[in-house]
Amino acid sequence: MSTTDRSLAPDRTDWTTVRSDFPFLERRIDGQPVIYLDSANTSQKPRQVIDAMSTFMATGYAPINRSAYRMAGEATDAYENARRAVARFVNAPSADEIIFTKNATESINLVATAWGRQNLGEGDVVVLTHMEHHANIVPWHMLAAERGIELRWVPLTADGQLDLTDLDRLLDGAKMFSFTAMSNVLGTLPPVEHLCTAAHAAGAVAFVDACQFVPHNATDVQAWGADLVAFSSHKMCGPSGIGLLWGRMELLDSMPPFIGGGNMIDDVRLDGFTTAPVPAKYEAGTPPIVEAIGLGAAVEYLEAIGMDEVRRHEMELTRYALDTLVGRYGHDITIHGPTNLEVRGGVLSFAFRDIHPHDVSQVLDERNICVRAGHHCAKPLMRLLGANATARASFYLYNTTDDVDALADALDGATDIFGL
Amino acid sequence: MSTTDRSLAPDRTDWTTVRSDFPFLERRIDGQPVIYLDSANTSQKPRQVIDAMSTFMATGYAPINRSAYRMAGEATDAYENARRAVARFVNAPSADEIIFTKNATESINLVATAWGRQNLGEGDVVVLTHMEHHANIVPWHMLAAERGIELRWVPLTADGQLDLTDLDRLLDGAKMFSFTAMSNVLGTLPPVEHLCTAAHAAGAVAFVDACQFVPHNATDVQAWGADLVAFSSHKMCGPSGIGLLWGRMELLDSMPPFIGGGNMIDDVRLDGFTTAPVPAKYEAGTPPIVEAIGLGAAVEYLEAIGMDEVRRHEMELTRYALDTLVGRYGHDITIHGPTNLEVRGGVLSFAFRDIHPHDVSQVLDERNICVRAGHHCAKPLMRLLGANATARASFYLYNTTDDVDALADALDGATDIFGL
Amino acid sequence: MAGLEDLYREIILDHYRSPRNRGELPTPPAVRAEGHNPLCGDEITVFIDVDDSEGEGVVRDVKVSGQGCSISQSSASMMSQAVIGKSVPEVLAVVKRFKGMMSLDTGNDDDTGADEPTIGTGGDGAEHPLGDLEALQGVVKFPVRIKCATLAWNTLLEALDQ
Amino acid sequence: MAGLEDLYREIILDHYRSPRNRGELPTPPAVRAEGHNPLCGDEITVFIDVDDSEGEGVVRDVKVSGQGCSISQSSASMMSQAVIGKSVPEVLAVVKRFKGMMSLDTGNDDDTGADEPTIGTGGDGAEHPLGDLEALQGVVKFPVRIKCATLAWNTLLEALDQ
Ligand SMILES: Cc1ncc(COP(=O)(O)O)c(C=O)c1O
Ligand SMILES: Cc1ncc(COP(=O)(O)O)c(C=O)c1O
Repeated sequence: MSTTDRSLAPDRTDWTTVRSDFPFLERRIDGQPVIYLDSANTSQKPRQVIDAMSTFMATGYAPINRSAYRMAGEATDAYENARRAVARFVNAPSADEIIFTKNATESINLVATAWGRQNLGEGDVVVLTHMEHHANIVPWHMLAAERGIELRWVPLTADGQLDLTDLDRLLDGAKMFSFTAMSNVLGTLPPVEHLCTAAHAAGAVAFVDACQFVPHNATDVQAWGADLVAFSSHKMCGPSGIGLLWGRMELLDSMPPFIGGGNMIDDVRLDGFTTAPVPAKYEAGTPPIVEAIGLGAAVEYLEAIGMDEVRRHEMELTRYALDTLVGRYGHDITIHGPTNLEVRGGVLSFAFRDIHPHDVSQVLDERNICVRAGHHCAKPLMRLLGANATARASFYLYNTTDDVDALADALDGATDIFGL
Repeated sequence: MSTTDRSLAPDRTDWTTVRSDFPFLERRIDGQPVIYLDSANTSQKPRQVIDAMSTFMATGYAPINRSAYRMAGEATDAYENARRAVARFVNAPSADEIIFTKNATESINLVATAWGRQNLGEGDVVVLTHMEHHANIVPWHMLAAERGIELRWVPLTADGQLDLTDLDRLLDGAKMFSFTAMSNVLGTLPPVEHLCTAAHAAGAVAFVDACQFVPHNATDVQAWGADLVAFSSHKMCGPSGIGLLWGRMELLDSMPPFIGGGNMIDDVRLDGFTTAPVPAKYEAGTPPIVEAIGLGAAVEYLEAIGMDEVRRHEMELTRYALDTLVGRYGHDITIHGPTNLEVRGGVLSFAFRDIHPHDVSQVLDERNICVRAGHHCAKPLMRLLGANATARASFYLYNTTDDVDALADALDGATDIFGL
Repeated sequence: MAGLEDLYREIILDHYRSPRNRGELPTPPAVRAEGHNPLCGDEITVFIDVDDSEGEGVVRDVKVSGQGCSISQSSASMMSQAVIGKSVPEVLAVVKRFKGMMSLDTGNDDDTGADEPTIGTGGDGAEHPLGDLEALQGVVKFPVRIKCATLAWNTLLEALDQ
Repeated sequence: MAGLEDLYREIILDHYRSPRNRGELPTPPAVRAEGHNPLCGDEITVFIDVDDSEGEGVVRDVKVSGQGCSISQSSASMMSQAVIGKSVPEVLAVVKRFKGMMSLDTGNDDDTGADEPTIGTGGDGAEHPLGDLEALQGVVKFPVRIKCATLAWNTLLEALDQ
């Protein structure tokens, strides 16, 4: 579907109502509303999620998978329902393929450690891209230090897309291709399906860091043809303290465990142990029970709105923001990343005149505008951009064009102070 | 202070008020109250904790350590305040020595992996005890499988205490002594200080699994002389999704990281990375933000009551339960573990006539009495007890002697059905 | 709410108190599989002796050892009775039917063919194709106990897989 | 709430626009240390040349390179001015005093002795022992910026440690 088609479709969603679901956005500081433009970092939570968690803690909290009384059974069912909801949300073939971790970072470490230790030795190749988040770099560095694997990097084009010219050569002989489905700095949406196909053609496992993608787009892990996909609850209206890993059962089944302890075992003796079936095998210890309930509520919340709607809304906001900021500030603002909205999500990293991003963010904060200034946990990418920081405004379903206007207005203030 | 002294002291706490702080306990099923005796598994949450989390999500939720606007600064402060509260609660010398993990199981895996890989090789010895939870067994099995370390086990006496006769011989040449501060099956409270001293005398690191201890007793990691201590939020009135590791800074500083990603780095380049200082070094990715806030509230809640009071209350409940159950059922009930309450916490694992624990729990559940039946994630210990399961009633600050009476009454029902 | 009488039927308690086919079989010729219920610690060992001398293979003998709750033990006892003397395909059909009964989803017994095997000591196969095993139907109302009831059956499948 | 004018004092903006002692020094004789502010990505390199020829050691020269926000850059610039020509113990005293000013805890400046070194371009040491650096006092009202202000100083300490 092209952008134009989408804009012509009637706007089914009342975004003002959506916004009013988020109590945080009703907060006033010095009488002024808070304008939250840091959702690529972590998202706000709708009342529905907050209430689901409080209600569960107040009336239904009980252990999972351990005790046999009804309340424990009900809590376990609620926990497993959340797993089913997540599976449905990303179109996983089976709920048992969804692993609850603590965050996407743990999901990626799980794969790098469990799969990596089993399958990678001296000289084996893992391919990453220049736009990865530290979460999809450091675990591989750790593995490289431990067992001498080689890391190769897919470079970027001038407008911040993956430069795939040499992809086949890079993938040649690789055992793993791990890449982001959306850059948290540039907003770039790489061609995931194509990359998975290329990985498989080279005999590599295709691992997708979908942290930034899943919260903002309809996700279909099967259509992607991916082998493993990591994402996080806290960026998709769900609570902190829980992350996700989806993987093909065959792979999850064959990998050794990552964290050992209760719940992930079949039997434990003084001289060894055997593991429980997936997903329990990867969920050692007391899991994020309350968090799973919250995440389930978040998924239902997003499903009710529809992820295509969310994407369309964010595309419109992004177009409006690009038009407004460039229209107003021309060459005084540099917005990184692709301008074609088909391949970019609602993340705007920018440089404003010669003012340091940290100072930009300070001036915006004066008007309660929350943007992130820094390296966005992507230092290798920042070096490529020739900056050690950018300011980043990122949108979500609760943002409006008013927020964009407020951002544009507030930038003027920076000029006043720094007189540049 | 002896038991008798404690009983003579005036009861400072109004336990009925305490109980009314826990909304779960007001729940009725079929008109009957819920009697929660599964706190060794996971504890219920007071209103104060639930409210702290909801309020934070509704009005203060923002990223930690990443963005520079005020709300992010405030959220970071709140998160760090929780760290300080936990440090105070266990008398850690510095808040920076408190690491937030996802649960105690991750804390133990962190040590087994990060410290273990750095310090243990073929033939090196780790000493555990026969009363460990799977969380303090499986990570060491995993390490043993990977690098051929030797595990030695401190045996038990007939009444379920550690048999320390051969301790020095077991510790001879050991590099690590990892042991529980309270058995989750037997309630046994081993002499932690003595064990730490013995570990150090042998040149071993002393690692305490304090999961069951911290929620129920005043904890002083310095008085113990421990090197590392793991525990969990969800067992101490706090939320799920967050665990704790305390360690001496010197050790934490020298260990390599466990999970790699954002926040734990100082710098990341294409060819490697450097780590951030402790605690960030061990907190990769978006941390359990909301959960830390909840845990902070839980700590404050427990502090206001006083952990000595909690311990006294549970001692009284345990004595009452032992008296009542043995008084009523005599030899028909076998309660495992020490009878000296000075060395036992409020955990009662029992066998009732010849009825299988699972059936006992079923019958109790009919009266909304929640006990755990099973191996309690301690299969090696269960084998020693000659059972593959026990029923376990465990107490916390919200339990009363009425709960004990209800348990004792309900056990009669089991006899009716099974006619034994 | 389902009452305890739905769970603890007399037939179940009878099999629990006097389990049939307890014990072990020499391996080989029998094969042996172990099952654990990680929830409650139940451990069961199933020995199955299949006579492969002609065609499909016929279950000559089954023995069960291990410890467990009333539901897992009685289900194991009934299972042993239900499969002895049956051909392997017949056994698989019984397992499938039993697991169907133990499933929380309703309406998934769309494979009630005419050629279903009858089982058990009761004998009146047409109306009660699972015989004694029907007594375990009440377990479905106590979802946490389903794993107890299916433990012996899953272990049987593992043994047959060998 | 503190206004932006508390943060962005004219002196600070002046040091930001025209940073003093930018550049590098040959190592050796100088030593070099790098500092990162992981929050915002600021990177700073401090070069310090200490003349150890007699006794305590005297800071002969300091240069600063790297990129950063107005606060970290101006603080680095002022730092360089404040330490050039001082003895190592004097430098340490200035660092301590500066970090004291940047600390959120109030009332921890109980070590205001008479022998405190005076610093900076302003000169009227008695009333303003930190000279220009006093302008950075407003940063404390913006706690997330404290790390920006102290970056150069921590990096200086690292360089001195070598
Ligand atoms: C003694 C002991 N150690 C470790 C654990 C594991 O704690 P968690 O489940 O929070 O990881 C538990 C609780 O289950 C326990 O009782
Ligand atoms: C692209 C990308 N990958 C990985 C992560 C790490 O996710 P988390 O912090 O939930 O572990 C993030 C978010 O910080 C991200 O944006």
